[in-house]
Amino acid sequence: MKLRDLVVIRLGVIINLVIGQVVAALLLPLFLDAVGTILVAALVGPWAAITVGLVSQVLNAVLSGNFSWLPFGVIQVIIALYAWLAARVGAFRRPWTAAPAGLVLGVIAGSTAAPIAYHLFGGATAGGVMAVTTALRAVGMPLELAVRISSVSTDMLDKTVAFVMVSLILRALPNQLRARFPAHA
Amino acid sequence: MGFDVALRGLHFGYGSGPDVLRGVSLDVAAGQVAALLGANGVGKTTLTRLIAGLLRPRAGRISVGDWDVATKRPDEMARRVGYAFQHADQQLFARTVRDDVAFGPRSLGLGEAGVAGVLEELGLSAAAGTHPYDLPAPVRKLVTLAGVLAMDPGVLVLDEPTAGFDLAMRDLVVAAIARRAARGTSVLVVSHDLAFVAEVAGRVVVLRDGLIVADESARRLLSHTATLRAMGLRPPPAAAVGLALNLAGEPVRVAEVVERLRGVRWTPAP
Amino acid sequence: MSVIRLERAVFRYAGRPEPALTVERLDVARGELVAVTGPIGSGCSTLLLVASGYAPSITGGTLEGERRIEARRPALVFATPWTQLTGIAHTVLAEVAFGPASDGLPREQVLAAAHAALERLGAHHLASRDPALLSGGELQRVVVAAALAQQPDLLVLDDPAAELDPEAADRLYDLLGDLAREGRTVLVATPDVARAAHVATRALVLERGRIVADGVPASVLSETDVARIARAAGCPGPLPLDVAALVARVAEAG
Amino acid sequence: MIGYVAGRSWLHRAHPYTPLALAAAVLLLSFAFHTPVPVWLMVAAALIMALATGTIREVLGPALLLATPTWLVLLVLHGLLGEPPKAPFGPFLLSEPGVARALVLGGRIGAIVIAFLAALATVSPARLVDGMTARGIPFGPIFLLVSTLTFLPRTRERAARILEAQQARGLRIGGSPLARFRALVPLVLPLVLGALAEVDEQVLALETRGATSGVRRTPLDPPADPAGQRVLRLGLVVVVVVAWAARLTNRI
Repeated sequence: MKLRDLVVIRLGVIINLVIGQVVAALLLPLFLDAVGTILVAALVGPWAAITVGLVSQVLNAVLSGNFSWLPFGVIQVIIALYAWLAARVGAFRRPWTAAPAGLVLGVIAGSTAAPIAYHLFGGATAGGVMAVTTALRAVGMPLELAVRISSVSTDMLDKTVAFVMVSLILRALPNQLRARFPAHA
Repeated sequence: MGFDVALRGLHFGYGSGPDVLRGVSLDVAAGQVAALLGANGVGKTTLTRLIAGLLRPRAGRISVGDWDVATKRPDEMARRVGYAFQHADQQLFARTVRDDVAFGPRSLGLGEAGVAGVLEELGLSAAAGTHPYDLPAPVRKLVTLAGVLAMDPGVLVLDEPTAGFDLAMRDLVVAAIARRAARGTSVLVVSHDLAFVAEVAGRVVVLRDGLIVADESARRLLSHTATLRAMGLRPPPAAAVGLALNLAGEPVRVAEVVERLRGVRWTPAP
Repeated sequence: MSVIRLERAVFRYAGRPEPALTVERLDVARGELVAVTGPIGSGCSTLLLVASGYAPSITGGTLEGERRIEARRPALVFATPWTQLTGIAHTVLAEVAFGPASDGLPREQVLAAAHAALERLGAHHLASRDPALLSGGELQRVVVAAALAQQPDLLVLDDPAAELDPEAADRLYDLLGDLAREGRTVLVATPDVARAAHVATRALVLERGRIVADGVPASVLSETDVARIARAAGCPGPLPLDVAALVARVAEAG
Repeated sequence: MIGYVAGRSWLHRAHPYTPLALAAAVLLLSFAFHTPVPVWLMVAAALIMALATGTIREVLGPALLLATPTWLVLLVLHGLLGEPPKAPFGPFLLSEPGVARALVLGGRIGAIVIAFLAALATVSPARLVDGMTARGIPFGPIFLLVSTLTFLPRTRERAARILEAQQARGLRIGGSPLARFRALVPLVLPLVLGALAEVDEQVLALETRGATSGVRRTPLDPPADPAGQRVLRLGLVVVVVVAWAARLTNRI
């Protein structure tokens, strides 16, 4: 792997880890913890993006102390590959093409996360998702379905916004930077 | 139009740490340009962030005109206090210089009428359609100053506004500040660049150990070698020429020294 | 024997058709301390990167013409020290030692080089500090020490005193003078013409990507406050650049 | 994050790989077991590890903070709302299989969190870098794992500065949901564009200092790795492999 790719991967991981701070300041019901992965997929390619995703997952565990969430790393791989394909077909060229592409990723990522959350964690995962799951279960929905619905619905909004953000970032790139990422140009 | 800025008995510290500022009182009147000096880490930037309402003091009061800063959100303060950050080039995001400079006025609902004039004033007209990140870092910093000036604030607070600038860019900043001060804007600059301070400020305030230890006319302080040396500083070049040649009236600005050198005979270069 | 030779060199950044730098000919000899000056955006930084061999290999873009560099891995220092940390060092000592350690030198030599470099920057008291917690000024000295620890033949600095207070900036420029006298070749770009002129053995002035003046600082530089005073007061050129030089030129007070 | 806590315990002095291997073994074994007793034996093992490192006080607080919300949700989802048969427990009717499942899931999380917090508390990042370097781990993986963490505080600081700068340009943080979504743009874009603009300088800094020299980097203070610890780590690998083999063949 080239030195430049390593530095861009580090940048992607740092964006994944820091953007939550901005989201929290705005009190938005989002994670946006894959914006760096999606961006690097579009700028560099699938391998770099997968690395961003997996390193983010490990460092998230190191920072939070919660290593039990490591199995969700597989979602990061899916996001990286999907975002790379989306970039190849030009989904990021406009915000309104990026939004539906992100929505579809939300369904895919949420559907993948649901069985992990159900089988490995019995539905007890991250804050917002967990609250929705509990509410649905309390009104009598079977647990497996409750986990799936809460997981998919939160991911749909999150990934839609993430894709729109990446589309805006790519559109805002200055010429000199754009020219430095042939995969994107 | 401008506002008097008044700080009264300010105490401030970060987190549960000790006080960084230990009772600072300071007035900057409308139309006055004051420079804030002091060693690195002495709390100059902290003081400026308090005035912009970005930090809240532990004790004391700050007023800008008839506003009590404690009662205003930072985005409300932006209507009166234009604050230029030291590493300001980190705040740019629009695709053209013109758009980025217009962000402040647009947020405040002021319209974009002033943008072109400010770009012209800072020599940025030719770059108006350029992406900010395609410009060298010092020019990006000038762009952020333009963004502040375009909001037409009655108070300007500038943190190291000329760091990394060449003389031509410094001249632009000096002229822009002077023009606003003449219209009544009160200005507080933090700077290590004493040549810039000499050109722009009428008054110099020195901060040490969380207290104001000197508050004098720029002319006095900048031509006082011993005081400056105690801060690790030297008189700026123009003042140094004045001192070396014993020129009358403690000149500290280039134009003042040139005035007093009229009639001097020069030897040819060696 | 020149350390750097450029001939009919034209450099373009990717995504920008017009050349960022055009050099008919440039020779820099061993032991020279060259101040590279010019209006912001005139290509000084680009010249440093081309002359040290890192453009286009790292920065992208294209270079036409001849270039020869007789120096082993030139060292670079920028105005923004936080971009120059490796991030894998948890102490200043380890940060400074990164260069020699990367060459696989024996541990004793690596540590000796790092200690010596910190000593020269007057930064030895920082050795056990965490680089992530340093102020801009402290960091700037650490970054210069890290460059020195590699004992480079060619040292290239782009506005290296941007984060320093005036006293520390003076000391840094004095150190550059010492390094040149030891036989290292130093290129420094800066808007602070007065400081650079004080120690440089040679100055280049760039405008729009071309070298428009090349010679001893006193004869080619004129963008200092003192020179402005002298010019406005009718002093014939070449203009004095600092206070002592101006005083020496005054034959008789008016 | 509790991070490194200085100390003189055996695990503090051990090669950094050893505490990490112990924590990894706890993680892999916890997922291998699926009945309450062995899972809670893993919790006990993690607690013993934390006790042995002398960091139990620093570890337990954050561990409970992480695990308790999950435990409560598990109790509600599986205990109160779980499948019959149900048995009375105080004023509540709790599902018997649900409680068993909650104990497994909750125990796993407890064991993993305690073991890794204890490992992180004993492994000094600087020693880990030296240990990996001495083992000949290439620059890339070390760089990605370590430099990302050391760059994080500066980037967080920068994000906070951007927030302030845009407020000082009149951006309101708050208001309607739509306004808050829109405010993402002036806050996120400068952070990303600024970081991208620094990539070339970062690459240059690493390149000029020989990051890609291809030579094995000299560790400044390589930690000792006695034979006993290498045997211990090998033993852990064997135990994990055996446990998973048993699990996959339905023997446990």
